[in-house]
Amino acid sequence: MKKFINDPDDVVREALAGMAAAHPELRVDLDEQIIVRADAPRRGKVGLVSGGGSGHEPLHGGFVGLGMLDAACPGEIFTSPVPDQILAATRAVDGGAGVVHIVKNYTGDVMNFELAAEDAETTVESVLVDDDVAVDGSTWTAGRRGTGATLLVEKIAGALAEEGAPLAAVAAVARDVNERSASFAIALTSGTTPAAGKPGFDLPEDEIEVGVGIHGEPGRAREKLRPARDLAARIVEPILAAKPLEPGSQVIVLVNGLGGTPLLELYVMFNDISRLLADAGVRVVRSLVGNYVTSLDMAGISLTVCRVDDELLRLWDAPVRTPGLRWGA
Amino acid sequence: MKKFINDPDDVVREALAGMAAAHPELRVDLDEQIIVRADAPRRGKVGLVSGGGSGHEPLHGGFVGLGMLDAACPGEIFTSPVPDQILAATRAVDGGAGVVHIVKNYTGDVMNFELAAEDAETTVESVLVDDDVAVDGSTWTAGRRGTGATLLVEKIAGALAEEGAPLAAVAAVARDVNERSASFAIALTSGTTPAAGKPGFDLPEDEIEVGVGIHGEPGRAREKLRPARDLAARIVEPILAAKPLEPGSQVIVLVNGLGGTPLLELYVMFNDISRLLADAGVRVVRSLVGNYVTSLDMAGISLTVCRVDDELLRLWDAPVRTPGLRWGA
Amino acid sequence: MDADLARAWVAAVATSVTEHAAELTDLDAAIGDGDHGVNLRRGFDAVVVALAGFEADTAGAVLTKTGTTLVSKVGGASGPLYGSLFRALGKSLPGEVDAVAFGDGLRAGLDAIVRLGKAAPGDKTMVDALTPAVDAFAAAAPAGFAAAARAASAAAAEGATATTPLQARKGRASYLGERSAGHQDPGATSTALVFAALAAVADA
Amino acid sequence: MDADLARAWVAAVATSVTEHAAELTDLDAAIGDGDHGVNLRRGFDAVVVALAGFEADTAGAVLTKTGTTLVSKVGGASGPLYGSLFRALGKSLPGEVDAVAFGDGLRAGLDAIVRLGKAAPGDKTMVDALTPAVDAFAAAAPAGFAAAARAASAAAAEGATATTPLQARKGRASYLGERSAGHQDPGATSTALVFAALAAVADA
Ligand SMILES: Nc1ncnc2c1ncn2[C@@H]1O[C@H](COP(=O)(O)OP(=O)(O)O)[C@@H](O)[C@H]1O
Ligand SMILES: Nc1ncnc2c1ncn2[C@@H]1O[C@H](COP(=O)(O)OP(=O)(O)O)[C@@H](O)[C@H]1O
Ligand SMILES: [Mg+2]
Ligand SMILES: [Mg+2]
Ligand SMILES: [Mg+2]
Ligand SMILES: [Mg+2]
Repeated sequence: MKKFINDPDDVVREALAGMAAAHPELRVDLDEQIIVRADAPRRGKVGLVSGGGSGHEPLHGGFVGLGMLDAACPGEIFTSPVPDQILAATRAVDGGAGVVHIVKNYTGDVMNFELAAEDAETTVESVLVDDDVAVDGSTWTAGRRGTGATLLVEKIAGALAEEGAPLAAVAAVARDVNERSASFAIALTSGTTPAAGKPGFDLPEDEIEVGVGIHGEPGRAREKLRPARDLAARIVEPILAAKPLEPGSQVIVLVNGLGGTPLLELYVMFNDISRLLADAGVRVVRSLVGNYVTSLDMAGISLTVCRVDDELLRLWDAPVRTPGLRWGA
Repeated sequence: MKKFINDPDDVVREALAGMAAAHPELRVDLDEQIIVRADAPRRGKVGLVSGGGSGHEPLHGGFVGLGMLDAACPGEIFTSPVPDQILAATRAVDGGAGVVHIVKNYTGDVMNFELAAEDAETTVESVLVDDDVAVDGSTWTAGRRGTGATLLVEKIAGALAEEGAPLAAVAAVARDVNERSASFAIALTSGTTPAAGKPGFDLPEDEIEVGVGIHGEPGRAREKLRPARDLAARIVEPILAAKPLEPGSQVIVLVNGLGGTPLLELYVMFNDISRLLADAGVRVVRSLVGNYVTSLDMAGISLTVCRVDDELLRLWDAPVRTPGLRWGA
Repeated sequence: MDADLARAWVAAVATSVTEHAAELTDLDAAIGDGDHGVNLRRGFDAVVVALAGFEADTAGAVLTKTGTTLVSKVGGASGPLYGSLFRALGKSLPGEVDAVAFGDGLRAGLDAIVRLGKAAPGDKTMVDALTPAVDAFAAAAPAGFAAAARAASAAAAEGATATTPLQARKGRASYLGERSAGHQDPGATSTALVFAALAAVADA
Repeated sequence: MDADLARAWVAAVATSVTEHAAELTDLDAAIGDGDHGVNLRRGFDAVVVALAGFEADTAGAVLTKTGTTLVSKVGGASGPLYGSLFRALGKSLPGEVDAVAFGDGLRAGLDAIVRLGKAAPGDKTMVDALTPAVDAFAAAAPAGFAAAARAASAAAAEGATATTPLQARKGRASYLGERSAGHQDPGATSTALVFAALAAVADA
């Protein structure tokens, strides 16, 4: 394994120190391991906190700032944060109007956020993100995973919170965005965690993992590598099957790299994906192509499709100023 | 080789079609293979054109838009564009005030841009970017390569052009930024071009290439892998040696991933790099951390340091609205 | 169990977890995200530090502190789960702890884990090792603490092994569906280590 | 050389470049960016298409068209260089082309490449194969076209081989410094293919 690190145990802390140095406009608390908006807490504003294991950058720390998160608490790599961090973040952003926890649906994340919410001194609304339709949502599993839609939930709920909406409304729009979203991912290679020092799984030169998550875990099935247009169909189909879209539906599309995929290939895939969506009568009104919700250096791609109405679109377009996502400000 | 492609020969064209679909705010001409600002040509505005081989995304196509490039012409992968493309781009952005060609210093790029400039119907100022101090600039080589500083040149010259400055001034500021910049890169792995289908070079598990460019070529030397803080020093030293900085100098710093490096590791490196620069008495006034000038899926990192004065900083901070770089707009 | 034995137990778990960290991580890489060993090592390292500066007269206080530390240092699924186990166990222990009281405490720990994680036996989680261990401890408690610990350890090891053919229904491994079968559950494996450590210190 | 022979030559180059594309690309991967074979194949494929729909009575017109097409389709270093070679060659040819006139044309091509690329012999570029080829062609021209082409081909091949020990001073390979020594230059190698094709069609 070759990585730009000093010690596998120090990666998260040192990266956080790097973020502090690179983004003086944020407040990074190295003791509490949280990243906070410089102007938090804002009196009367609902606070937005998210977090999860590290290794998904720019999610979540890169999404702290105006119009998005008020704070993020990064856990160790692929390990949810601990309640203390979450509590510290909750306190740091509590402006008296309550705090929304945006929690990706993983057993560890759910439990740690739950423990923190129990101890919080303010009203906390927890919003679960579970958009990954590769996992069947039945009681046979821990439920669908939270993946790419997290970015959309954080952006849109962040915009509404920025406007001064009350706790219930911010939580509601976050849940609504999650409900309207579906994601599916394919990996060409596994990523390598600094601690393990070797790829999470090995894949032959002509095979891919289909239906992977963002933690280096194998997917639902191993299949043969195929041309981009076939892989695009392999991704689009389960998404449209899980959350059917009426012809004419407006969607925001996120074509997301899992960390090791060149942007050039993401655009090749976007080309095929957007054609398939057009064939299905779906109108892509906004799109984002890049590495946003990653799995370290995994070569792979995820697609998130979120059906939006004009109000959600307005919130999507609202100004955002974070290290990882920025427009209008 | 596993890639999200249909046919190695079609990658660039399909990615361009993907860009067209993803960025309706740009004008992508699939026949001429150019990406142009929607409002080009703007009467009286100096046009900014850049281009080069593909595989470096978001450079250059991702930097077309308000406050940066007016057009980009992407060549085949790692192959400079042809004169026809460059001419078409030059024509498309010629608002009567002349056009600046921003050319990375590679034999192919220089010759193709030269041929295009000869045939151009407008006044063309060519600006050569050659910031890579890994290559000695003597007559024993083709000269220093153009790498990370290209982003700074395009951003700052783009801001000045946006303000309506005349051709000579835009070219001058572009040359000035190049002159003030130095870059150096290290690779942990080679990238893989779709055409070759295998890595450009093989590296043992404990070795790295030092002084690499952005075309998958081997570097100046092969060395042992070391901790991030040692690699940071290995990068900072030649930069400070080539372009010494007085204590108190203000610099913009770009810590750039070569495509396959997780953002987490870039921040670990930024942490060590910013400490070294602080030790040298240098003041980092702005920084950018991410994958901006890439070499397909190469795992590696480059550092660009550019000494700035207040005017350059003002231009850096000016609004920019492109797919790959955006703020203030 | 007194405070010293509790400390010895926790220290033995810490040593064992460090020794087996790579193995636990490999098991987790196969059907999870490859961090279980790292998580527990980080957690128990922190516990060792925390206990070193912690004055306590009772096993209950030591184990409660252990649980609290795990919750605040581990994260992931195993942090809250193991944290709750030790916290509930510690809190339920009276001043004087005999085998029966300890058995009751273990059951309280199991209940806490199930309350939090909602896993049932057969879901391919640590519950599959913990449940038989708790049962075996209670059943053997009349024979004394050491005997009960030995029985619990054997039962936990057996429970861990028995997770191999199962399809996971909780935690990350459940995402794999049928592909989760054929691998031993990392959390059940670490639970077996916890009881092996208990048996070892109880015997000493 | 008449228009048909010129077409035959260019077609033979196209075939040869396709056959050797992988080899050229591998040579370029070692000391460049691994695209030389792909570049030339793309270029000569385009030339074949362009010439198919192109009416021309003279070798000069055919070769000028070849050069123009290469310039507008190849890119990179080799596009302008080979493009200029064929363009200058084509433009310099009179209506009737004998061996001496062709030899002069080749020299005009070499001059164009050197004007554009500023490489000298020994810099480890295509110039190292082209220069001896042009000299050999001129020297053997009195013996007739086929003999001159054979001599040029042999000289180009030798020139290409002789680039191996050299340290590059132009093009991407120069970035490698001393590490560029020990590898044959891809551009010199493709130049040898161009003259081998010329010898083959001249003999036929
Ligand atoms: N809902 C649950 N109830 C009980 N144990 C669980 C549950 N979910 C997961 N586990 C246990 O946690 C273990 C994984 O722990 P760990 O790898 O540290 O956390 P994470 O899954 O967050 O990476 C699994 O092997 C399993 O035994
Ligand atoms: N300045 C130059 N003059 C002559 N030939 C050159 C020069 N620079 C490079 N070449 C030739 O071009 C070849 C590389 O061509 P190619 O790989 O197609 O272009 P690029 O280097 O742009 O990728 C080299 O092997 C060399 O022979
Ligand atoms: Mg984990
Ligand atoms: Mg090239
Ligand atoms: Mg795990
Ligand atoms: Mg090349």
